[in-house]
Amino acid sequence: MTDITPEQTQPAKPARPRGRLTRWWDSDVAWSFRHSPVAIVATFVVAVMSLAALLAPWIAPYHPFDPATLNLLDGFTPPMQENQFTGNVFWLGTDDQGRDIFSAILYGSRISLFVGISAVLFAMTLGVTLGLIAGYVGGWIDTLIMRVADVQLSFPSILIALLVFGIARGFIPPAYRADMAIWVLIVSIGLSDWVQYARTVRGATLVERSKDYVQAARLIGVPSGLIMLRHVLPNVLGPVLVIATIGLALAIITEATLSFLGVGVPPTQPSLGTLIRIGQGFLFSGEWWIILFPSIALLALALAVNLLGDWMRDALNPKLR
Amino acid sequence: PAAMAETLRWARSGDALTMDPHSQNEGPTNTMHHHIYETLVTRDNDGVLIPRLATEWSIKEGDPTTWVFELRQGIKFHDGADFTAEDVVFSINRVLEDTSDFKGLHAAVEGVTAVDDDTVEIKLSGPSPLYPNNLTNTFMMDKGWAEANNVTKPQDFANNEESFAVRNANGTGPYRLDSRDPGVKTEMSYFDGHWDDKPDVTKIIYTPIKENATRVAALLSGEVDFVQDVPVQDIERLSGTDGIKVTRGPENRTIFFAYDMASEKLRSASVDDNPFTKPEVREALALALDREAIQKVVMRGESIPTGVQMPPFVNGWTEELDKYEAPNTDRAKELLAAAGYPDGFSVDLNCPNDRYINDEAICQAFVGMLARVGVTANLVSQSKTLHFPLIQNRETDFYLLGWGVPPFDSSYIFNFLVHTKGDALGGWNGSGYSNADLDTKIKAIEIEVDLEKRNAIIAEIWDQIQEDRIFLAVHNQVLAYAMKDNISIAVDPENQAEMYFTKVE
Amino acid sequence: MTLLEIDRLSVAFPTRRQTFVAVNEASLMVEPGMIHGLVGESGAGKSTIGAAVMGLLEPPGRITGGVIRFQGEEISGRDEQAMRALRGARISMIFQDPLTSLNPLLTVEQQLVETIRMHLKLSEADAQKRAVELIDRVGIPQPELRVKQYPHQFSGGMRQRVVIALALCSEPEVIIADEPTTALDVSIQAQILDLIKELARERQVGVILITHDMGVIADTTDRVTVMYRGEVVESGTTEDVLGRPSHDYTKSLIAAVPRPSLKLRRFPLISYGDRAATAGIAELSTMWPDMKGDQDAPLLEVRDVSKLFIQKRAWRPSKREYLRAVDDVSFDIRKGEVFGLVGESGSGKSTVARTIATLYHANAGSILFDGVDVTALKSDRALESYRRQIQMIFQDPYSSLNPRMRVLDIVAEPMRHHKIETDPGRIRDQVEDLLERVGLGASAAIKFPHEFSGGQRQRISIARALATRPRFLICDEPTSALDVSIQAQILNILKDLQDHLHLTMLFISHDLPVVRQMCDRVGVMRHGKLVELAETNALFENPQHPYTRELLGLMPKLEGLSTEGLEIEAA
Amino acid sequence: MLTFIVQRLFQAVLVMLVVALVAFSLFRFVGDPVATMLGQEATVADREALRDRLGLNDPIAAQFGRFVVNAAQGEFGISYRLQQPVLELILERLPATLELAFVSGVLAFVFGVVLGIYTALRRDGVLSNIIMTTSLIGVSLPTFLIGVLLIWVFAVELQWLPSFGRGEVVDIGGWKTGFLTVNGLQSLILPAITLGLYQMTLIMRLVRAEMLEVLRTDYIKFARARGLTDRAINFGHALKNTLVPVITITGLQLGSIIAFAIITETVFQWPGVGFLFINSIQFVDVPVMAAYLIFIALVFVTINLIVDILYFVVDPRLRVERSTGGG
Ligand SMILES: Nc1ncnc2c1ncn2[C@@H]1O[C@H](COP(=O)(O)OP(=O)(O)OP(=O)(O)O)[C@@H](O)[C@H]1O
Ligand SMILES: Nc1ncnc2c1ncn2[C@@H]1O[C@H](COP(=O)(O)OP(=O)(O)OP(=O)(O)O)[C@@H](O)[C@H]1O
Ligand SMILES: [Mg+2]
Ligand SMILES: [Mg+2]
Repeated sequence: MTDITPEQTQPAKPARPRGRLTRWWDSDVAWSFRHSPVAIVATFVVAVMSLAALLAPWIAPYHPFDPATLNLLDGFTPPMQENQFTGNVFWLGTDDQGRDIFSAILYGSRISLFVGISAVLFAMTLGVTLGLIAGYVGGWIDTLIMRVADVQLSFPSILIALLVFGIARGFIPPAYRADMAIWVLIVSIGLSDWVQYARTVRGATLVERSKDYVQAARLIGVPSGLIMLRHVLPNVLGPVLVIATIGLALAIITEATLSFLGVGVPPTQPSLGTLIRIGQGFLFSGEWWIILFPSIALLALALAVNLLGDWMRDALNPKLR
Repeated sequence: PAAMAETLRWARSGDALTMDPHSQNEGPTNTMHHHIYETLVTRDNDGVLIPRLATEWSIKEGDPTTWVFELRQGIKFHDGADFTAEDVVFSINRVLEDTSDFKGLHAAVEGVTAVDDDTVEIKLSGPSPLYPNNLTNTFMMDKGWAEANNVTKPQDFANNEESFAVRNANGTGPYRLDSRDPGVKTEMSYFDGHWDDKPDVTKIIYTPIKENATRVAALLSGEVDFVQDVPVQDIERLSGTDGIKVTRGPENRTIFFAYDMASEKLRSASVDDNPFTKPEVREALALALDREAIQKVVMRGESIPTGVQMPPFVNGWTEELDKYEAPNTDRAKELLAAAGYPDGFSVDLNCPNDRYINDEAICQAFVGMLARVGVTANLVSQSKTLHFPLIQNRETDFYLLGWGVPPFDSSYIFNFLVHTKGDALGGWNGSGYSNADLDTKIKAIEIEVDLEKRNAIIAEIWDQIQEDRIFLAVHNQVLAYAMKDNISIAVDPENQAEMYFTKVE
Repeated sequence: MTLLEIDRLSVAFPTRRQTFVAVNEASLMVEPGMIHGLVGESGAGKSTIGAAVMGLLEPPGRITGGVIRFQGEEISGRDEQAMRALRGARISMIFQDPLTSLNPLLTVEQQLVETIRMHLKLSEADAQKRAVELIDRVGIPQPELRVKQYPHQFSGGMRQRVVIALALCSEPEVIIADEPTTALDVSIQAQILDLIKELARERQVGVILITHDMGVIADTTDRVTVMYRGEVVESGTTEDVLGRPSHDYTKSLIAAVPRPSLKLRRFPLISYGDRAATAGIAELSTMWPDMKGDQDAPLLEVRDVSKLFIQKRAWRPSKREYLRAVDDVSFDIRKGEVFGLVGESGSGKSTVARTIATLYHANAGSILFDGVDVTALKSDRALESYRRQIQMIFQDPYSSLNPRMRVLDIVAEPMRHHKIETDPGRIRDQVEDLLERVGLGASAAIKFPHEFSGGQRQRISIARALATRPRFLICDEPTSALDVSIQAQILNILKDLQDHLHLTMLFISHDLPVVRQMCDRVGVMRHGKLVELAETNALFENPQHPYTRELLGLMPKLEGLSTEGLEIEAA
Repeated sequence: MLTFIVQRLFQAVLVMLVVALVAFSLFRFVGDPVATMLGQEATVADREALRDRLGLNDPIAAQFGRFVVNAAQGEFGISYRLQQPVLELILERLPATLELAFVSGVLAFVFGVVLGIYTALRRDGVLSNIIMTTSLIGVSLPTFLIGVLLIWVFAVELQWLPSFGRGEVVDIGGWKTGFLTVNGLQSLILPAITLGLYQMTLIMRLVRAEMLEVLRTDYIKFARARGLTDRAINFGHALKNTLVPVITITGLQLGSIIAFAIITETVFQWPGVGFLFINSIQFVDVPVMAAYLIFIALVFVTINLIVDILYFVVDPRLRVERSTGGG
């Protein structure tokens, strides 16, 4: 508009929207992504890990989830060393059941990533939605939601899992139990986590909704639902992203705990978290590799996700671009 | 040297649940009580009955249903009261109360009488040659003290106030209770009125440490002197550390698998009959199990593979029974095919994960071995609180269980695991196995006084058991104690570490 | 020597798509005790200069050329540490946007006391006394009670005065006042200006006074600098520039100044630069709801409405103190009429507006729109149809714009929601058209609110208001931050809409000349009461209520300006 | 305000009732207490008898009803596992947990806020990036692992700090405190760190995220224009505007530290309520579980009430009656 030098006036009248893809490529978020090495690296890490998990059956040298293929005598083989009984060699060694750690990590990440991410998403959606409604609508709805939250808070995920599991067992035929486990985990972890999202969002919403831009939107006649979604939500998303990204690792670990308590996947299919849990037993006994490599995998994932979260928060905030 | 006072800091995974000697028949609780209270008879580390408060015992001439106990004289309780036959009578009766957790061991008792100050007669419903075996954890309380503090019955959960005996104790044992902070710390010191010679250890500080890693760390950092329940994987490291030594010994507990041999149809199987009813299948399972592999890897050598569901100390054990066939996958496959399962079947395997040494790992290992013969076992491993009811209520097809034999006699095993499930006997018979002939024999040995004959019957029963493959025994557990190397504590098969026998140099 | 010297200063905002030069080689000087007026088109870069002097340019903005000297020493290059020593203590700035400049979580007192103690070493108690004095000094009633309140409890004008107080309390040597009086009624404006003059005269403070109000320029400043699109086009003594403007922009700017004395049919449009008067409102009016019909029937009736705000909290209701922000006010607005609302700052104008807009629930009285009592409607759903027909331009533009939405979406939102337009392409066209009309240019569509100047933000909210095509428009100080030229352009649009489509308006303003031009009838408010209500001309010719007289009396006369080429309306 | 609090207290009762109800309906999924209460010699008959005596055979509604009636009279029954009155059990262990929670909470909050502000101000600084990353290691690994590693380094290798328990405690009117003895304080260090790490990182990242936004607002700009010191601006002006989400989360976290510091307390053999709770779950100690969950409900209701009140304290805009607030 008020530029003075000709070459700058040129982009002033922005080009008409082209193809969806090019438009996305041109969007500010995409742009700031292209210009953030951290974000790119982080995405790369996440992508690699997810792919590895997805393609585990094809890229993993062994099938750690198939008991028939395991030889107990392979157990506790150190990385890159010959097993004392069988003479087999494994890159990252084996665990107490003779599973190849590397393959186990790949297969385990499938469970962990799926459960972890779905649980966090579930908790986040549920929490954010309820939080927005409670904060924006207020009144008895607010009270109701918040008291439900209080009830929820009083139960640790262990008990919630037992409850969900027990109930699920009630109406799910034995044939489907195996697949049920995963969903039980997701629901239980999600249920025990949604409150912190809900309360945070509610708090922030209480502040936002009294601001003039929300009033303006109401005047324009934007329906409450959309006001929450398009006006309030973007302005309260910051803390949510923080909690969610930090929560992922926790969710993955919780999965392991619940599985141990018998409400999750069987020990014959160890997730990343379960591998770490198993490894904890061998901290002092010299089998460091059982816990080290899975922990590294989990750390890498957690780091990448958090860095992505940080970047995204900044990218979504026009003032910080 | 025994002369100077020696304090011993002792850690194990659990704390005694209560100081009341009759309300919880449970490992750590009994261990603690053995220091404060005493029993009429006890065992040495080879499981042989030896005198304690009773100097001798025998079956009354002419009346095979009555046992006579001669009591040691000049025994005093910690509060100075004398120990007399009255106290024994009182204690046995207290044990018989329905809030007692030991009444099962004394089910046969009909009456207790004090003949004189140091003779007691126990009348039983029938001849019971091995009754004294059941007394090794039956502690003697002071009648006067109990009445004074109205703790004449063990704690009743139904009513709401705490009984005095839960936190206070008055026994004849070598140590008296100084202070107790449940779950945190219990202090005991030598009771110098004790009849036996003075132990090296004169003060005990007992701290439960639940977490294996922490417990081991506490020993390594020198915060405790003696650690029980040492995780097998840490034994090597500990014995490698200088200043620390580890002693091992066989435990009186056998780990075994069992399966539903009665139901028409299994709950979780892929086939719609019950494979376990077929002898071939049971044999196949036996051939699938590679005990040595489990011992080498899962147990890190810390177990004694066995083919029979009882530890060597138990009366009835023989080399012969202990043998087990070498694993043979191909043969197993053939047998399964013969039984009509050419491509195997699948079934849930229930397993505890917080009860026995590496219980879950053992199950996992077995799952692998089964898979190789074509049986798909879906492992369901969970806490003992969820696992045990499955067995007691016969809701499992296939499960792992560990069984200890406190009386050191086969009959104990038969009564609980072999006898047809009724409300008195067969309480842990989760396989539904029922054999009228065995049941009569089991009843018979209860009352058979002639030990020769009795042992003969026991042998017969065992042969039948082995033939029917009621149990798929895996191994006998091995216990390990770790301690500063200036102390030596022998491993007790019942895992009842005894500080009063501890040597300190 | 010169107190503050800005020498060929250039400021640029390098953004992703373009590097935007906000200030281009602008120079000006301030001598001690001198008031230097800075006028110019909205978005010309006036605030930016201020920010540059303070070293507080909004990132990514940065100085690309020139130097700023304070008492001879260069300060443009200095680091935070060094700048902090200057800020407040020696140079201080009155920010343009009063609402967002105050910390919402701290009471006015806390913010004042903190600043005072920062600079003048005073005890807590003395500082508090000083704070109350200052609040009183800037003409806020009941200062003891007011200082204890939070910014959101203040009216627009009051906040602005708080900002002024905050800037003055540190006794600086240079004051940069960025539109200090836009939200103030003439009497208080006069009071503030006197305060500034006094400071200049007695404490030899140098002042840069950024304003759009030629009246203010005329009777306050010694020198004037005129800016246009980042460049200084003219600079000189006030009489010279106003009396004998040399540069065309200045000429047309002065020509565009609304005259209080005479009512014109349309506002004279500026004849300078590419922004040639965007003619008729033909296509803007398409699809506008038809609002013809008998003109005398009232569209909106306000029946003795009162609005109370709690002023002193207490456990027991009886102990609480309330403020009658609106004290049973009644008036009605006929279809197609422009109803003006003037009055003292803090007299309740905005509150009336918000109450009509149902953003506040009236504590008493009722509001009828087209015969329907809207105060009875409670839920948002019930209000839906009412809100479809009305629209409001908020007094404070910035906070009424969602900081995370692009201007395109902000302006397009109503279209999408009222299904006025569905096809994205067409929506975009219309948005850009609107933006052109309010003089922002199409390229504004892809920017975010924080990238704009005060006046530009105000125009965004105007564009949004127009986009809904309301039957009834509430304008709360719609042009307070606009220079006369753009103001004229905007007001003409509104006037045309009114003429052709009989758009009804509630027009709140402090700018009496503008009110006189715009409104058919005018109400005068004071202390929450409506003290006078009359036909515009009648009111201006012979005001009845003493307060009205006082107001009109203080209205700047602007004799200095030439009147050639203005079409006077046949009264 | 007063009415607000009274309402809340009333709601609290409801919450606790619901919690109790849910609790009783889920206990059967936890396991069979009788299985662990009786020795292995117990016969089927014995178990049935005990079950009857404990009323475990009654319908859940009945058990719930009985519990509520007794609880109303302050009777929470006696622990199946430890045979002591439940209330006593919980109260005995509460000080340990509260002291631990207090210390780790304070650590987490102070460090979280300070580091959060720092990393926000030095957004791209090397140090702040290091802080941001390392703090993540802390939250990405299981608490158990962190605890054990700490024990390993500080208790076993360096032998600076005790590896378990809370050391010597001083009994002040029934409240056993570890604050007054040297090794009581030493014993606090490791568990407090283990427990506080997660909360600290969370708070730190929250503060940072909010600060980044607040620092760009006009009022901060104006505050700087008035020449206020960085401290005044960052802590006085900016921080206050970041507080609403921070206190929300801090509240919740504090609650869960008090309630469910299960792993930490287990690893360090810390005799607190969390440890008690996990043991009673493993033993299906119904009376303890029931009473404990109620107690937790109370804790959370109270904390959230305080948090909601803090909202008003922190942000005056929330004090306006909802009618003007809109919505
Ligand atoms: N953060 C920013 N990013 C990009 N451009 C900006 C930013 N801030 C201001 N500008 C541009 O700089 C120009 C000058 O802005 P400035 O606020 O100085 O105008 P102004 O003279 O104060 O106008 P007004 O009288 O309306 O306040 C405007 O065109 C605006 O679009
Ligand atoms: N949310 C609120 N809480 C408490 N008091 C308020 C609130 N909003 C406005 N007031 C008070 O109500 C009175 C009227 O405010 P209002 O904004 O209507 O004044 P105004 O006429 O618009 O003034 P200005 O011309 O300065 O904008 C003022 O005294 C103000 O302090
Ligand atoms: Mg400006
Ligand atoms: Mg106003």
